[in-house]
Amino acid sequence: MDSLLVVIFGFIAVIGALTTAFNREPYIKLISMSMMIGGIFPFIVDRGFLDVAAATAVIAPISTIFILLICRKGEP
Amino acid sequence: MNPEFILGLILLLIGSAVSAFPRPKNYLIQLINLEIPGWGLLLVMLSYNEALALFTFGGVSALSTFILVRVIEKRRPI
Amino acid sequence: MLPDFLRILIAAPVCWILYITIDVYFKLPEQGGVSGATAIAKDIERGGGALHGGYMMGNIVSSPDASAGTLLASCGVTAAGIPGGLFAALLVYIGNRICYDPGYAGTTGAVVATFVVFGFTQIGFAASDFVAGMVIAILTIQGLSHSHASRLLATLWRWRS
Amino acid sequence: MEVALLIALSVCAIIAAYAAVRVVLEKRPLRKLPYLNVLSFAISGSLLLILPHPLSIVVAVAYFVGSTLESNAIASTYAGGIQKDG
Repeated sequence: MDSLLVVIFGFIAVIGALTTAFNREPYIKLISMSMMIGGIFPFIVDRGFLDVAAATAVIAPISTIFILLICRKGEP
Repeated sequence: MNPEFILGLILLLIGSAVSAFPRPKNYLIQLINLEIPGWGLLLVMLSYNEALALFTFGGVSALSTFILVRVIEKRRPI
Repeated sequence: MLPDFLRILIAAPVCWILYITIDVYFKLPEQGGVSGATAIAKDIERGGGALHGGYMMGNIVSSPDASAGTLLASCGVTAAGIPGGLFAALLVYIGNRICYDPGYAGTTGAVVATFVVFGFTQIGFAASDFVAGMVIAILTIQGLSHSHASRLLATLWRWRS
Repeated sequence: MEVALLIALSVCAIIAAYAAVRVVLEKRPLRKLPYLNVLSFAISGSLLLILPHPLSIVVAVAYFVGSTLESNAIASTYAGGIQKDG
Protein backbone atom coordinates (compact mmCIF):
# COMPACT_ATOMS: atom_id res chain seq x y z
CA MET A 1 0.00 0.00 0.00
CA ASP A 2 1.12 3.53 -0.67
CA SER A 3 2.70 5.39 2.23
CA LEU A 4 0.15 8.22 2.01
CA LEU A 5 -2.63 5.69 2.51
CA VAL A 6 -0.85 4.08 5.47
CA VAL A 7 -0.50 7.49 7.11
CA ILE A 8 -4.14 8.45 6.50
CA PHE A 9 -5.74 5.21 7.67
CA GLY A 10 -3.38 4.95 10.62
CA PHE A 11 -4.34 8.52 11.56
CA ILE A 12 -8.03 7.61 11.44
CA ALA A 13 -7.49 4.52 13.62
CA VAL A 14 -5.33 6.29 16.22
CA ILE A 15 -7.55 9.37 16.52
CA GLY A 16 -10.59 7.11 16.86
CA ALA A 17 -8.89 5.10 19.59
CA LEU A 18 -7.87 8.24 21.50
CA THR A 19 -11.39 9.68 21.33
CA THR A 20 -12.83 6.34 22.45
CA ALA A 21 -10.41 6.19 25.35
CA PHE A 22 -10.69 9.70 26.77
CA ASN A 23 -14.32 10.68 26.25
CA ARG A 24 -16.79 10.23 29.10
CA GLU A 25 -20.15 9.68 27.36
CA PRO A 26 -21.08 6.17 26.18
CA TYR A 27 -22.71 7.13 22.86
CA ILE A 28 -19.75 9.25 21.76
CA LYS A 29 -17.46 6.37 22.72
CA LEU A 30 -19.46 3.98 20.54
CA ILE A 31 -19.43 6.35 17.53
CA SER A 32 -15.66 6.82 17.86
CA MET A 33 -15.19 3.06 18.12
CA SER A 34 -16.99 2.67 14.81
CA MET A 35 -14.56 5.21 13.34
CA MET A 36 -11.57 3.25 14.69
CA ILE A 37 -12.86 0.04 13.10
CA GLY A 38 -13.21 1.88 9.79
CA GLY A 39 -9.55 2.82 9.95
CA ILE A 40 -8.49 -0.77 10.63
CA PHE A 41 -10.33 -2.44 7.72
CA PRO A 42 -8.09 -1.31 4.81
CA PHE A 43 -5.11 -2.97 6.50
CA ILE A 44 -6.95 -6.32 6.55
CA VAL A 45 -7.93 -6.02 2.88
CA ASP A 46 -4.44 -4.93 1.85
CA ARG A 47 -2.98 -8.20 3.18
CA GLY A 48 -5.39 -10.11 0.92
CA PHE A 49 -7.59 -11.72 3.59
CA LEU A 50 -10.94 -11.00 1.92
CA ASP A 51 -12.79 -13.78 3.74
CA VAL A 52 -11.58 -12.58 7.13
CA ALA A 53 -12.59 -9.02 6.24
CA ALA A 54 -16.12 -10.09 5.24
CA ALA A 55 -16.59 -12.13 8.42
CA THR A 56 -15.24 -9.34 10.63
CA ALA A 57 -17.45 -6.73 8.95
CA VAL A 58 -20.50 -8.79 9.90
CA ILE A 59 -19.34 -9.56 13.45
CA ALA A 60 -18.30 -6.03 14.53
CA PRO A 61 -21.78 -4.34 14.44
CA ILE A 62 -23.28 -7.31 16.31
CA SER A 63 -20.81 -6.70 19.12
CA THR A 64 -21.78 -3.02 19.23
CA ILE A 65 -25.48 -3.90 19.34
CA PHE A 66 -24.80 -6.17 22.34
CA ILE A 67 -23.19 -3.25 24.16
CA LEU A 68 -26.15 -1.00 23.27
CA LEU A 69 -28.43 -3.34 25.21
CA ILE A 70 -27.07 -2.00 28.49
CA CYS A 71 -26.86 1.68 27.52
CA ARG A 72 -29.70 3.17 29.52
CA LYS A 73 -32.43 5.00 27.65
CA GLY A 74 -32.42 8.46 29.18
CA GLU A 75 -28.74 8.58 30.04
CA PRO A 76 -26.76 10.63 27.49
CA MET B 1 8.51 -3.80 11.46
CA ASN B 2 5.59 -3.29 9.17
CA PRO B 3 2.90 -0.63 9.80
CA GLU B 4 0.26 -3.10 10.99
CA PHE B 5 2.50 -4.25 13.83
CA ILE B 6 3.27 -0.71 15.03
CA LEU B 7 -0.36 0.38 14.80
CA GLY B 8 -1.46 -2.72 16.69
CA LEU B 9 1.02 -2.05 19.49
CA ILE B 10 -0.16 1.56 19.81
CA LEU B 11 -3.79 0.46 20.09
CA LEU B 12 -2.86 -2.29 22.56
CA LEU B 13 -1.03 0.14 24.85
CA ILE B 14 -3.75 2.82 24.78
CA GLY B 15 -6.53 0.31 25.27
CA SER B 16 -5.02 -1.66 28.11
CA ALA B 17 -4.01 1.47 30.04
CA VAL B 18 -7.47 3.00 29.73
CA SER B 19 -9.28 -0.25 30.43
CA ALA B 20 -7.30 -0.77 33.63
CA PHE B 21 -8.20 2.67 34.99
CA PRO B 22 -11.63 3.64 33.54
CA ARG B 23 -12.46 7.29 34.12
CA PRO B 24 -16.14 7.25 35.13
CA LYS B 25 -15.73 4.06 37.10
CA ASN B 26 -18.55 1.75 36.03
CA TYR B 27 -18.88 -1.49 34.10
CA LEU B 28 -20.24 -0.03 30.86
CA ILE B 29 -17.27 2.29 30.34
CA GLN B 30 -14.87 -0.51 31.14
CA LEU B 31 -16.57 -2.87 28.69
CA ILE B 32 -16.39 -0.30 25.88
CA ASN B 33 -12.72 0.38 26.66
CA LEU B 34 -12.00 -3.34 26.52
CA GLU B 35 -12.88 -3.36 22.80
CA ILE B 36 -9.82 -1.26 21.87
CA PRO B 37 -7.08 -3.78 22.84
CA GLY B 38 -9.11 -6.48 21.11
CA TRP B 39 -8.76 -4.72 17.76
CA GLY B 40 -5.09 -4.00 18.51
CA LEU B 41 -4.46 -7.70 19.09
CA LEU B 42 -6.23 -8.44 15.80
CA LEU B 43 -3.83 -6.10 13.99
CA VAL B 44 -0.81 -7.78 15.60
CA MET B 45 -2.11 -11.20 14.53
CA LEU B 46 -2.63 -9.76 11.04
CA SER B 47 1.03 -8.82 10.75
CA TYR B 48 2.00 -12.49 11.21
CA ASN B 49 -0.38 -13.72 8.44
CA GLU B 50 -2.46 -16.03 10.65
CA ALA B 51 -5.84 -16.37 8.94
CA LEU B 52 -7.32 -19.07 11.18
CA ALA B 53 -6.31 -17.17 14.32
CA LEU B 54 -8.14 -14.09 12.99
CA PHE B 55 -11.35 -16.07 12.41
CA THR B 56 -11.26 -17.67 15.84
CA PHE B 57 -10.40 -14.45 17.62
CA GLY B 58 -13.24 -12.52 15.95
CA GLY B 59 -15.83 -15.10 16.89
CA VAL B 60 -14.63 -15.52 20.46
CA SER B 61 -14.43 -11.74 20.98
CA ALA B 62 -18.08 -11.22 20.04
CA LEU B 63 -19.12 -14.21 22.18
CA SER B 64 -17.27 -12.94 25.25
CA THR B 65 -18.84 -9.49 24.79
CA PHE B 66 -22.26 -11.13 24.81
CA ILE B 67 -21.49 -13.10 27.99
CA LEU B 68 -20.15 -10.00 29.78
CA VAL B 69 -23.24 -8.02 28.75
CA ARG B 70 -25.49 -10.70 30.24
CA VAL B 71 -23.48 -10.74 33.48
CA ILE B 72 -23.60 -6.93 33.88
CA GLU B 73 -27.30 -6.88 33.07
CA LYS B 74 -28.01 -9.46 35.76
CA ARG B 75 -25.89 -7.74 38.38
CA ARG B 76 -27.32 -4.22 37.94
CA PRO B 77 -30.97 -4.37 36.82
CA ILE B 78 -31.89 -1.63 34.34
CA MET C 1 -9.43 11.16 -23.60
CA LEU C 2 -9.84 13.71 -20.83
CA PRO C 3 -7.31 14.15 -18.02
CA ASP C 4 -7.96 12.30 -14.76
CA PHE C 5 -9.07 15.08 -12.46
CA LEU C 6 -11.49 16.45 -15.05
CA ARG C 7 -13.12 13.03 -15.42
CA ILE C 8 -13.72 12.80 -11.67
CA LEU C 9 -15.13 16.33 -11.63
CA ILE C 10 -17.55 15.40 -14.45
CA ALA C 11 -18.53 12.12 -12.76
CA ALA C 12 -19.47 13.81 -9.47
CA PRO C 13 -22.45 15.88 -10.79
CA VAL C 14 -23.70 12.88 -12.78
CA CYS C 15 -23.84 10.77 -9.59
CA TRP C 16 -25.36 13.69 -7.64
CA ILE C 17 -28.22 14.18 -10.10
CA LEU C 18 -28.78 10.42 -10.34
CA TYR C 19 -29.20 9.66 -6.66
CA ILE C 20 -31.02 12.86 -5.71
CA THR C 21 -33.54 12.23 -8.50
CA ILE C 22 -34.19 8.64 -7.44
CA ASP C 23 -34.41 9.49 -3.74
CA VAL C 24 -36.84 12.35 -4.27
CA TYR C 25 -38.89 10.24 -6.70
CA PHE C 26 -39.31 7.48 -4.09
CA LYS C 27 -40.51 10.06 -1.49
CA LEU C 28 -37.66 9.76 1.00
CA PRO C 29 -38.05 13.37 2.28
CA GLU C 30 -41.68 12.78 3.23
CA GLN C 31 -41.17 11.21 6.68
CA GLY C 32 -38.59 9.41 8.78
CA GLY C 33 -38.59 5.68 8.17
CA VAL C 34 -37.36 4.63 11.61
CA SER C 35 -37.27 6.51 14.91
CA GLY C 36 -33.55 7.26 14.57
CA ALA C 37 -34.11 9.10 11.28
CA THR C 38 -36.85 11.21 12.90
CA ALA C 39 -34.54 12.08 15.80
CA ILE C 40 -31.76 13.16 13.42
CA ALA C 41 -34.25 15.32 11.48
CA LYS C 42 -35.47 17.02 14.68
CA ASP C 43 -31.88 17.68 15.74
CA ILE C 44 -30.95 19.19 12.36
CA GLU C 45 -34.07 21.38 12.46
CA ARG C 46 -33.08 22.63 15.92
CA GLY C 47 -29.68 23.58 14.49
CA GLY C 48 -31.20 25.85 11.83
CA GLY C 49 -32.11 23.49 8.99
CA ALA C 50 -35.35 22.45 7.29
CA LEU C 51 -37.41 19.49 8.48
CA HIS C 52 -38.01 17.61 5.22
CA GLY C 53 -34.37 17.83 4.18
CA GLY C 54 -33.48 16.52 7.61
CA TYR C 55 -35.79 13.53 7.08
CA MET C 56 -33.97 12.67 3.87
CA MET C 57 -30.55 12.97 5.52
CA GLY C 58 -31.70 10.78 8.39
CA ASN C 59 -33.01 8.18 5.96
CA ILE C 60 -29.67 8.16 4.11
CA VAL C 61 -27.88 7.60 7.43
CA SER C 62 -30.09 4.85 8.75
CA SER C 63 -30.68 2.61 5.74
CA PRO C 64 -28.84 2.01 2.44
CA ASP C 65 -30.77 3.86 -0.24
CA ALA C 66 -30.02 5.10 -3.79
CA SER C 67 -26.74 6.75 -2.80
CA ALA C 68 -25.38 3.47 -1.45
CA GLY C 69 -26.77 1.72 -4.50
CA THR C 70 -24.89 4.09 -6.83
CA LEU C 71 -21.61 3.68 -4.93
CA LEU C 72 -21.77 -0.10 -4.69
CA ALA C 73 -22.92 -0.56 -8.29
CA SER C 74 -20.00 1.49 -9.58
CA CYS C 75 -17.73 -0.59 -7.30
CA GLY C 76 -19.19 -3.72 -8.89
CA VAL C 77 -18.65 -2.41 -12.42
CA THR C 78 -15.04 -1.58 -11.48
CA ALA C 79 -14.38 -5.11 -10.28
CA ALA C 80 -16.39 -7.33 -12.61
CA GLY C 81 -18.29 -5.39 -15.30
CA ILE C 82 -22.09 -5.63 -15.77
CA PRO C 83 -22.57 -8.89 -13.74
CA GLY C 84 -20.70 -7.31 -10.84
CA GLY C 85 -23.10 -4.36 -10.81
CA LEU C 86 -26.17 -6.60 -10.83
CA PHE C 87 -24.67 -8.77 -8.06
CA ALA C 88 -24.09 -5.62 -6.01
CA ALA C 89 -27.76 -4.69 -6.58
CA LEU C 90 -28.83 -8.08 -5.18
CA LEU C 91 -26.61 -7.60 -2.12
CA VAL C 92 -28.00 -4.08 -1.57
CA TYR C 93 -31.52 -5.53 -1.63
CA ILE C 94 -30.56 -8.08 1.05
CA GLY C 95 -28.94 -5.31 3.13
CA ASN C 96 -32.08 -3.19 2.80
CA ARG C 97 -34.19 -6.03 4.12
CA ILE C 98 -31.86 -6.33 7.13
CA CYS C 99 -32.35 -2.63 7.98
CA TYR C 100 -36.21 -2.80 8.11
CA ASP C 101 -36.66 -0.99 4.80
CA PRO C 102 -38.80 -2.01 1.80
CA GLY C 103 -35.76 -1.55 -0.47
CA TYR C 104 -37.23 -0.05 -3.63
CA ALA C 105 -34.95 3.00 -3.72
CA GLY C 106 -31.68 1.14 -3.15
CA THR C 107 -32.31 -1.60 -5.69
CA THR C 108 -33.61 0.80 -8.35
CA GLY C 109 -30.63 3.09 -7.81
CA ALA C 110 -28.17 0.22 -8.12
CA VAL C 111 -29.70 -1.17 -11.31
CA VAL C 112 -29.97 2.25 -12.99
CA ALA C 113 -26.45 3.23 -11.92
CA THR C 114 -25.01 -0.02 -13.31
CA PHE C 115 -26.17 0.81 -16.83
CA VAL C 116 -25.28 4.52 -16.54
CA VAL C 117 -21.74 3.74 -15.41
CA PHE C 118 -21.35 1.08 -18.10
CA GLY C 119 -22.53 3.60 -20.70
CA PHE C 120 -19.95 6.12 -19.54
CA THR C 121 -17.16 3.53 -19.71
CA GLN C 122 -17.88 3.13 -23.42
CA ILE C 123 -16.95 6.76 -24.14
CA GLY C 124 -13.60 6.86 -22.36
CA PHE C 125 -14.39 7.14 -18.65
CA ALA C 126 -13.00 4.65 -16.15
CA ALA C 127 -15.45 3.04 -13.72
CA SER C 128 -13.25 3.94 -10.75
CA ASP C 129 -13.87 7.63 -11.51
CA PHE C 130 -17.49 7.10 -10.50
CA VAL C 131 -16.50 5.67 -7.11
CA ALA C 132 -14.55 8.84 -6.31
CA GLY C 133 -17.32 10.97 -7.86
CA MET C 134 -19.95 9.37 -5.65
CA VAL C 135 -17.83 9.97 -2.55
CA ILE C 136 -17.53 13.65 -3.51
CA ALA C 137 -21.29 13.80 -4.17
CA ILE C 138 -22.17 12.38 -0.74
CA LEU C 139 -19.67 14.79 0.82
CA THR C 140 -21.55 17.78 -0.56
CA ILE C 141 -24.82 16.62 1.00
CA GLN C 142 -23.84 15.14 4.36
CA GLY C 143 -20.41 16.52 5.09
CA LEU C 144 -20.10 20.26 4.48
CA SER C 145 -22.98 22.10 6.18
CA HIS C 146 -26.10 20.43 7.52
CA SER C 147 -28.34 23.48 7.54
CA HIS C 148 -27.63 24.57 3.96
CA ALA C 149 -27.93 21.02 2.57
CA SER C 150 -31.24 20.39 4.33
CA ARG C 151 -32.66 23.68 3.03
CA LEU C 152 -31.62 22.71 -0.52
CA LEU C 153 -33.26 19.29 -0.19
CA ALA C 154 -36.44 20.83 1.24
CA THR C 155 -36.61 23.15 -1.77
CA LEU C 156 -36.34 20.17 -4.12
CA TRP C 157 -39.05 18.32 -2.16
CA ARG C 158 -41.43 21.31 -2.35
CA TRP C 159 -40.77 21.37 -6.08
CA ARG C 160 -41.83 17.75 -6.49
CA SER C 161 -44.98 17.76 -4.38
CA MET D 1 -1.53 -0.20 -10.41
CA GLU D 2 -2.82 2.08 -13.09
CA VAL D 3 -3.02 5.81 -12.68
CA ALA D 4 -6.79 6.33 -12.71
CA LEU D 5 -7.25 3.84 -9.88
CA LEU D 6 -4.55 5.50 -7.80
CA ILE D 7 -6.03 8.99 -8.18
CA ALA D 8 -9.51 7.77 -7.24
CA LEU D 9 -8.05 6.00 -4.20
CA SER D 10 -6.25 9.17 -3.07
CA VAL D 11 -9.45 11.21 -3.38
CA CYS D 12 -11.34 8.65 -1.26
CA ALA D 13 -8.61 8.57 1.41
CA ILE D 14 -8.39 12.37 1.70
CA ILE D 15 -12.17 12.67 2.05
CA ALA D 16 -12.04 9.96 4.73
CA ALA D 17 -9.47 11.94 6.73
CA TYR D 18 -11.60 15.12 6.43
CA ALA D 19 -14.71 13.28 7.63
CA ALA D 20 -12.79 11.82 10.58
CA VAL D 21 -11.70 15.30 11.68
CA ARG D 22 -15.28 16.57 11.41
CA VAL D 23 -16.58 13.62 13.48
CA VAL D 24 -14.13 14.42 16.27
CA LEU D 25 -14.83 18.17 16.28
CA GLU D 26 -18.64 17.91 16.40
CA LYS D 27 -20.15 17.94 19.89
CA ARG D 28 -23.68 16.49 19.76
CA PRO D 29 -23.97 12.71 19.12
CA LEU D 30 -26.84 12.87 16.62
CA ARG D 31 -25.01 15.47 14.52
CA LYS D 32 -21.95 13.20 14.38
CA LEU D 33 -23.83 10.47 12.51
CA PRO D 34 -23.97 12.11 9.01
CA TYR D 35 -20.22 12.72 9.14
CA LEU D 36 -19.76 9.08 10.16
CA ASN D 37 -21.81 8.16 7.10
CA VAL D 38 -19.44 10.10 4.84
CA LEU D 39 -16.53 8.25 6.46
CA SER D 40 -18.26 4.95 5.84
CA PHE D 41 -18.80 5.78 2.15
CA ALA D 42 -15.15 6.74 1.71
CA ILE D 43 -13.80 3.64 3.47
CA SER D 44 -16.17 1.38 1.57
CA GLY D 45 -15.06 2.83 -1.76
CA SER D 46 -11.38 2.60 -0.93
CA LEU D 47 -11.72 -1.02 0.24
CA LEU D 48 -12.62 -1.99 -3.29
CA LEU D 49 -10.09 0.28 -4.98
CA ILE D 50 -7.23 -1.18 -2.91
CA LEU D 51 -7.83 -4.69 -4.30
CA PRO D 52 -10.16 -4.86 -7.36
CA HIS D 53 -11.29 -8.49 -7.15
CA PRO D 54 -14.87 -9.88 -7.48
CA LEU D 55 -14.92 -10.99 -3.83
CA SER D 56 -14.14 -7.40 -2.80
CA ILE D 57 -17.72 -6.47 -3.74
CA VAL D 58 -18.96 -8.72 -0.93
CA VAL D 59 -16.53 -7.12 1.52
CA ALA D 60 -17.54 -3.57 0.55
CA VAL D 61 -21.27 -4.32 0.79
CA ALA D 62 -20.82 -6.15 4.10
CA TYR D 63 -18.86 -3.26 5.60
CA PHE D 64 -21.34 -0.66 4.39
CA VAL D 65 -24.44 -2.52 5.55
CA GLY D 66 -22.81 -3.27 8.90
CA SER D 67 -21.87 0.35 9.47
CA THR D 68 -25.36 1.51 8.50
CA LEU D 69 -26.97 -0.99 10.86
CA GLU D 70 -24.72 0.23 13.66
CA SER D 71 -25.65 3.89 13.03
CA ASN D 72 -29.32 2.93 12.92
CA ALA D 73 -29.08 1.12 16.26
CA ILE D 74 -27.18 3.97 17.94
CA ALA D 75 -29.65 6.61 16.70
CA SER D 76 -32.68 4.55 17.69
CA THR D 77 -31.35 3.84 21.18
CA TYR D 78 -30.35 7.45 21.71
CA ALA D 79 -33.80 8.63 20.69
CA GLY D 80 -35.43 6.09 22.99
CA GLY D 81 -36.86 4.00 20.18
CA ILE D 82 -36.21 0.63 21.80
CA GLN D 83 -38.77 0.34 24.57
CA LYS D 84 -37.28 -1.97 27.14
CA ASP D 85 -39.07 -3.08 30.28
CA GLY D 86 -37.26 -4.37 33.31
